[in-house]
Amino acid sequence: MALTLQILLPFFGGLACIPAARLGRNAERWVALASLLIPLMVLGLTCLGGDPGRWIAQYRVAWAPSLGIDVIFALDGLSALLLAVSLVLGAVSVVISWQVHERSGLFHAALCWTVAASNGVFLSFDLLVFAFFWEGMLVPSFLLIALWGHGKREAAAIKFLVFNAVAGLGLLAAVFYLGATGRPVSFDAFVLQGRHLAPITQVWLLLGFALAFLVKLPVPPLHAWLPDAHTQAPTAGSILLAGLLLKTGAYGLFRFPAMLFPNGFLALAPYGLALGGFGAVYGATLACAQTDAKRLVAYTSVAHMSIVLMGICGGRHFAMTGAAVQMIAHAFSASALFLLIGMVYDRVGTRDLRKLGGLQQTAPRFAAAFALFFSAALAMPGTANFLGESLVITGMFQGNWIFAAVALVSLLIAVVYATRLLIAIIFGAPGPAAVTQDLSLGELAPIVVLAAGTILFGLFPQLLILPLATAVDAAVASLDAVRP
Amino acid sequence: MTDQSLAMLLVLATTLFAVGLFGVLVRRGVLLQLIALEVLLAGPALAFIAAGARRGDAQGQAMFVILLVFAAAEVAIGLALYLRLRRCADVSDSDSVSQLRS
Amino acid sequence: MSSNFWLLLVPVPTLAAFMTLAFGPFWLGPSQVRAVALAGAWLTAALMLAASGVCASGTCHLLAPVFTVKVGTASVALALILDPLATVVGTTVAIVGGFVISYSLGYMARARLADLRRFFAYMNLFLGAMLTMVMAGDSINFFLGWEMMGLCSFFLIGYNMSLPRAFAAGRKAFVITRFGDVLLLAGLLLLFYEAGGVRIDALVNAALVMPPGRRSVVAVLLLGGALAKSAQLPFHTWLPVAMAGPTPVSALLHSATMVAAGAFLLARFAPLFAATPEVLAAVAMVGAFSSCFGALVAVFQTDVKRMLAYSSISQIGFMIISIGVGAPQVAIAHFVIHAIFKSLLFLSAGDMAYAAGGRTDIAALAGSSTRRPIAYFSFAAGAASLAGLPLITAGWWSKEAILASAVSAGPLGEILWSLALIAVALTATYATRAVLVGAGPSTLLARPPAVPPAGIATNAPLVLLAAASLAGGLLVGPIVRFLGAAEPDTPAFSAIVGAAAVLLGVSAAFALRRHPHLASRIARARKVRQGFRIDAVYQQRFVRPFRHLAYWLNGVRRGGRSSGIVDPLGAVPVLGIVWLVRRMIHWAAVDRVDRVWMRLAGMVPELSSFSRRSQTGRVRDYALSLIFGIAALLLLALKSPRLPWH
Amino acid sequence: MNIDVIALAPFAVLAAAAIVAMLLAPLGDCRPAYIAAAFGLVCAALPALVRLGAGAAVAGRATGGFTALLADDGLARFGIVISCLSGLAALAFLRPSVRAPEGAALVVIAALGAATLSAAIHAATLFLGLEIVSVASIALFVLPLTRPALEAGYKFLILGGVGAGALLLAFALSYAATGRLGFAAWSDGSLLTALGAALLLAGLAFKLSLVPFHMWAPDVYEGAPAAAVSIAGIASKTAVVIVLLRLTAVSPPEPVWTGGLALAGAASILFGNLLALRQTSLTRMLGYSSVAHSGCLAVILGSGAPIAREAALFYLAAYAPALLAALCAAAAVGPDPHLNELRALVWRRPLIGAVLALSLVSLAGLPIAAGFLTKLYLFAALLESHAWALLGIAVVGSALGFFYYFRFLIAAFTAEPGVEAQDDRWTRPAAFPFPGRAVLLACALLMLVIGVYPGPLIGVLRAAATASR
Repeated sequence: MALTLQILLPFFGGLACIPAARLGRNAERWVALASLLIPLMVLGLTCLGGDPGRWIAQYRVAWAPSLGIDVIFALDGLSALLLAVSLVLGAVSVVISWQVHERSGLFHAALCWTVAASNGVFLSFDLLVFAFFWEGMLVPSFLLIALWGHGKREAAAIKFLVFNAVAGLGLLAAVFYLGATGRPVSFDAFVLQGRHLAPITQVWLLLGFALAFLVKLPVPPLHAWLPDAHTQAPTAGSILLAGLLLKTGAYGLFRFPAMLFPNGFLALAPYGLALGGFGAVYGATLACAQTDAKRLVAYTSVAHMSIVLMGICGGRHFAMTGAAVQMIAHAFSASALFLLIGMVYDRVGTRDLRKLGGLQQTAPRFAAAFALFFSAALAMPGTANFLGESLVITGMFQGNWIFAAVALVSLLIAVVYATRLLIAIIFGAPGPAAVTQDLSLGELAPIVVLAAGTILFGLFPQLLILPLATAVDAAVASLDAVRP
Repeated sequence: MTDQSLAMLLVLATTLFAVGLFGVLVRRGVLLQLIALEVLLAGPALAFIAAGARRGDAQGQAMFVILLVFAAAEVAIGLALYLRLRRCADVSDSDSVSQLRS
Repeated sequence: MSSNFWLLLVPVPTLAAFMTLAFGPFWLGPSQVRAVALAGAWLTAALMLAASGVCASGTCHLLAPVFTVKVGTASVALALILDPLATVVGTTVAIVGGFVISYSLGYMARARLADLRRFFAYMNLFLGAMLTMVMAGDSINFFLGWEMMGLCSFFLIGYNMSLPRAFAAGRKAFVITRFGDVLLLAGLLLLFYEAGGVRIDALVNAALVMPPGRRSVVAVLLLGGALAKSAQLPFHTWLPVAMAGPTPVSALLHSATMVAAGAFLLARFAPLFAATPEVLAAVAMVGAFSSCFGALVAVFQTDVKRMLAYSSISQIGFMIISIGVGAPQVAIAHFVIHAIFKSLLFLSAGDMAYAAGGRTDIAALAGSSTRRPIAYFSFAAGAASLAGLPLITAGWWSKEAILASAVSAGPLGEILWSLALIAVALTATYATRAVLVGAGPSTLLARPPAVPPAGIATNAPLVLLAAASLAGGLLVGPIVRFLGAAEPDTPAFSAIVGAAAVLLGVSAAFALRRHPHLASRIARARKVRQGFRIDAVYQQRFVRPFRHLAYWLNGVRRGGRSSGIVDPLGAVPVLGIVWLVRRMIHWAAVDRVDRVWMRLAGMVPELSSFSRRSQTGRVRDYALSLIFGIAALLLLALKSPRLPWH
Repeated sequence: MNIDVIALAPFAVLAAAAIVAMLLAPLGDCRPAYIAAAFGLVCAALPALVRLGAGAAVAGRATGGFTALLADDGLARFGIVISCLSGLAALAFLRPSVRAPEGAALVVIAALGAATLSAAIHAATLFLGLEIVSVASIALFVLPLTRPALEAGYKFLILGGVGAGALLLAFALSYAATGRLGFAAWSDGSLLTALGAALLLAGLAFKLSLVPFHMWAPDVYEGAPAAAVSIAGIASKTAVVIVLLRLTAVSPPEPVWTGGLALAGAASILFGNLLALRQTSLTRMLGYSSVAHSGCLAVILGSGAPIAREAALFYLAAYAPALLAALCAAAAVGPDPHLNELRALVWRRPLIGAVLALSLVSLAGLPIAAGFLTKLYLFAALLESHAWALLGIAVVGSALGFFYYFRFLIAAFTAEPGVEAQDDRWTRPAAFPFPGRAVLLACALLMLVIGVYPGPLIGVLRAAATASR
């Protein structure tokens, strides 16, 4: 019940936002906050009172028995962390869009629905229900981009939708083939786990899954939707995009391939590694050439998520732990950067690196925040990102050293774009578009939350590594079972 | 009646059908198209009668009657439509009734 | 080994100061800022001294575990340790840091409050990071301190926000050192993977049982990190430009902390290097060449700070040499001495330049002996120690120890020794030259603006450091012994030759003074002065191509012309889809259908004029398509093809 | 006996209602006619609905034909329910566009025809039902007596005549071959029957508006009043699909039947989506999209997968409310709303805009609307029969679908500066009568319920599909 609450409360809360907007006095914002924070508390209680075994909590109810579809929710450390992240980020994006006034009812509804759908993705273990939530994420986030975005938002939104929806069809087909061809018809991942498939079948089905996940991740060459979507989306949209949607791709890639198609996974892992390594360097290189701050950060996300892909394809303890840690860490750091850039944009109305500058002199707090999260983006030790990336690299040593080298190269390029953006934004004399007004304490609050996440997990890695252990062990175990 | 004659009649019926179809195709006048439609429907009618006679079965004739009724209704509504078309858009040329397109 | 948690407190005050200054309450006044900074630095120094006292008294291997995590099979155990190495280096760092910060109280007197906060925050963080690195008992903490220093150096060098040259230099320093950091990280992670732990002793032990090939890979990786950090060839290019930072920053970065970190790394992992002789030889050679190169280029400098920068390169080179010949203890001894006199030189030079109206070229020093006697004479003391005047200066003792350890190191040792001698001579030359210029009459055309006399905050560190840099020679022996090595017995001839080299260099300096045309020729040798333009080569070879690649990928050709495609790889699927859709639309587009129809309609001539487009709106065309459908179905019924999906 | 009475009740009630409505039509005020018609439709729908549920409760009890002409099984009940409900909905928003009081009677007649068609197991009833539907809907199309309406009706009349002729010829041929007129007649594989099967398929494909028999659909959708289109597009399509199901069950000669269905379906998916891509008129876009969706249905039927019957029924049940809502919204905004007139509809007229958006999402096949599951069923059928080529075409089709559905969706949400000035609808929205709003709400509710909790419906449909083998 506590698990269904994670989905139902944000959903109905979002629904309630629309009429609440008519009440005025920011009613819809409070409704949205409540419908995001209450589940967070419930989640915390569940985890505290949870069963220490493989699953903290499980929930199962028949949904469409005639189709063999049940609603199966299961919560382990990974899901719990991702749920917490998505709820926190949702709350943050409600807080930071306090000045969004046009159609704020629908705006907050879309926010809550996005969170609800991604929560469903993180919880579902019935593949059809998973696919349901997977596709369900698209519409609200599409609305967020298309209605409250900047510039050529409609084109960006359509691009986002078509890329992900078409990729989702691959997932759908694979899921249905997997579930409906076996007897009895069932989409329960735990049941399907036991089915023995021919390796070649596994490869094909895995390709179907991977299409959807890799587009959402995104990894080059499937990333084309991301920079546009990020650039045109409103700040809250960017935060949810970077913090939730990308993570759903990583989560799916982390959870299901190793669980359902171990043989196929092992067969395809080298290509995944190559793809990820290439993406890591490619994204970082492109980030170095951007003049739009948001675009720059978007490309850095491409690079970091590619490293997550490498970690997952590493397929052993270090690498997979690193990948999981990197997911969480990147959720904090990337969304924080989008938040900061959004604040700059709200103040001066441009994100052009050639126009900005001198933040250090006009707004020292701003500059300090930028410095902090950029040291996170380039994986400074002491931040969670360092933990993730170094674990991934160690995992690469476990496999092929070349990929370790590649990951390190992308780490090196990171310093180039990071310094570029820092110099462009906070150094130098105040540019034509100078931010005159420093962060108010109210604006500081969400930043502090995100910073706390980054630093805390960076200094006390056990907070992340221990909860993640069960999920990682399960994945690695199911891979080792078939590894020659 | 022999199978050959049934075959002949079926061929004839199909020909009628084809002729009617051709008429619908090549005739530009709405009225003539309606007439061609009647011809077209006469084909199946003949086939039903012939087959019914060959088998000594009443269903064929029943179908024939239904068919006649339908043809009558079709023509009735068709003529009404034709008049309306003539009145509101002064056309009797079917090709010029083509505002809704592509 | 006992576990002493209080050890964890050592870097805390500086970090606390950093937090207070960076994120703390925003209504601190200038005086509070100064107080916090000073308190942070000196508290840490005091704790460090206490710790070293404990260490020196008893068995010196204290350990303070932070926490332990298990990742899969490996266990990540973080801890701070205090062993002789950490004690010596840490104490030096803490004290020098304290001096520098107290000095910069005066130096930064007229900075804006925000800048003041920033400056002291990063200085404190820098100190804390260095100490964390020095006392790190595990690779994680080690790398933490190491990276933090890199970041702080970026911000400190680029401190002057209105000076693009400054933050360009900061970026350069950060990128180049980061390159080394990446190598170091690779090495550490490789060791971590091999050892299944992060404790440094465990790592070293694991390295000793590694297959030799892999061991030398690790050694090379670590070496790369060390060289980049301590600005040895071929990574030295960031150091001279880094002088764009304020003087105290230079004094801290280039004397005791940043550049010395590389040497410390090598000393820390000395057993590993000892197990890989070929890498060790490479280390020694790199050190020798760097020292010669640095000294030579320093002679040609016209700017005192750049001169000191190159001299840092060459001095670190000496340390590297002695590590390379397997005497890390001696290297550490030299590290201590160098930290003292180099910080002294920077501080005093900064004071003199300040008095000379902010000009840092050597010529502007002329007349400092009258303008700023204290600064001048402490500068002279430091220079003497740098030159290594025999017997009376600390520099002489440590340098002698290095030469001795080099000469007694087999055939390679001879070469190293001779190279080092050249470096010694050159060092003496440029050090003496700067002092002589300072002694001369002022050549400033316009009298510099009258500046307030240096306060106690400035002078006290100068005097103390000067004393130390003269009398510090007595420390060399004890330090080496404390680090657990026998003091190398200096062969008489090596000592004599060394002294001779020094005197030769000094006399060369005097000769230069006597023959101005020589000096002017030196002043004209721009190529040498710019370090043989090596960084220009790097710019050409690495930076430009990368920038071109990045911009090309982003759709900008050389010369800013825009090529059509942005982010080509990402564009591939999009363009593909668009192309496909367009083709399909085109294929389904009415005209194509029309062509098919024309062909079929050839059978019925009078139909040909009817069929223009698929949705003509004409009933008869619709009927035609109906007929085609019926015909197709009839054909399908007559002849039965096997359909692909049945 | 009494079973038969109950089974016949819907037809009788509908016929009676039609006559009553016709008689009431001449009254000046046309409300009585509408009320009578609505009453009749409800009375006809209720027993069928109840017995549909009951049939689900005792699944597997095959209740075959209760006369030689009409069947009384799950399929028939399903068809009756759908046609009556769509008729009811059509009544609800027929009024503004069709002033003539005969509209009510015509709607009921069309529903009656659709009901007959969906219960037909004999050539005579099939033909009767089909023609009742088409004649009634022609009359409905032309009722506004505007030029586009007349043109649409005219086209449908001529082409429908041709289609009917093909159908009749098909029956005549098979009758000559086998001497039987029941659907069982198609089971023997002689040449005549094969040719007949081809003609039969042509006739039915015309009603289903499959490529290349689709030409009339976009014109009619654009020209005719939305309500009339809704009953023609939903009721008759449902009935025809049911007929196809029955025929497929007796396995007509291969490959013309499934092969032809699959080919025509694939072509419809491609052409329908491609031609819809650039449309700016909502109704015309819906016309092409209906072509595409018929293609999906045909592909499902042609795939011959075991799940196909259930899939087809569910597809109909989920597709009906979406199309209905879209048409209703179109009728509410204007006779033939274009992209610009839909701008910011959600903010100007929240109910209409929101329901339109939901129905577009459903047609595009995304959660939480019911369309998601129809997409699922489509893939399921194609995967089960390993029809990879068809699967590929379906994927391409739905990919294209996203483009144009969401083009309209965005338009419904975003305002275009300057539109306010020229478009007077912004200032004073035309009042939309309550029944229409009720229809919108009901459709939205149905879409959401089916999309989120399809279990019960699927149970019923599966029972209906299996019980009537």
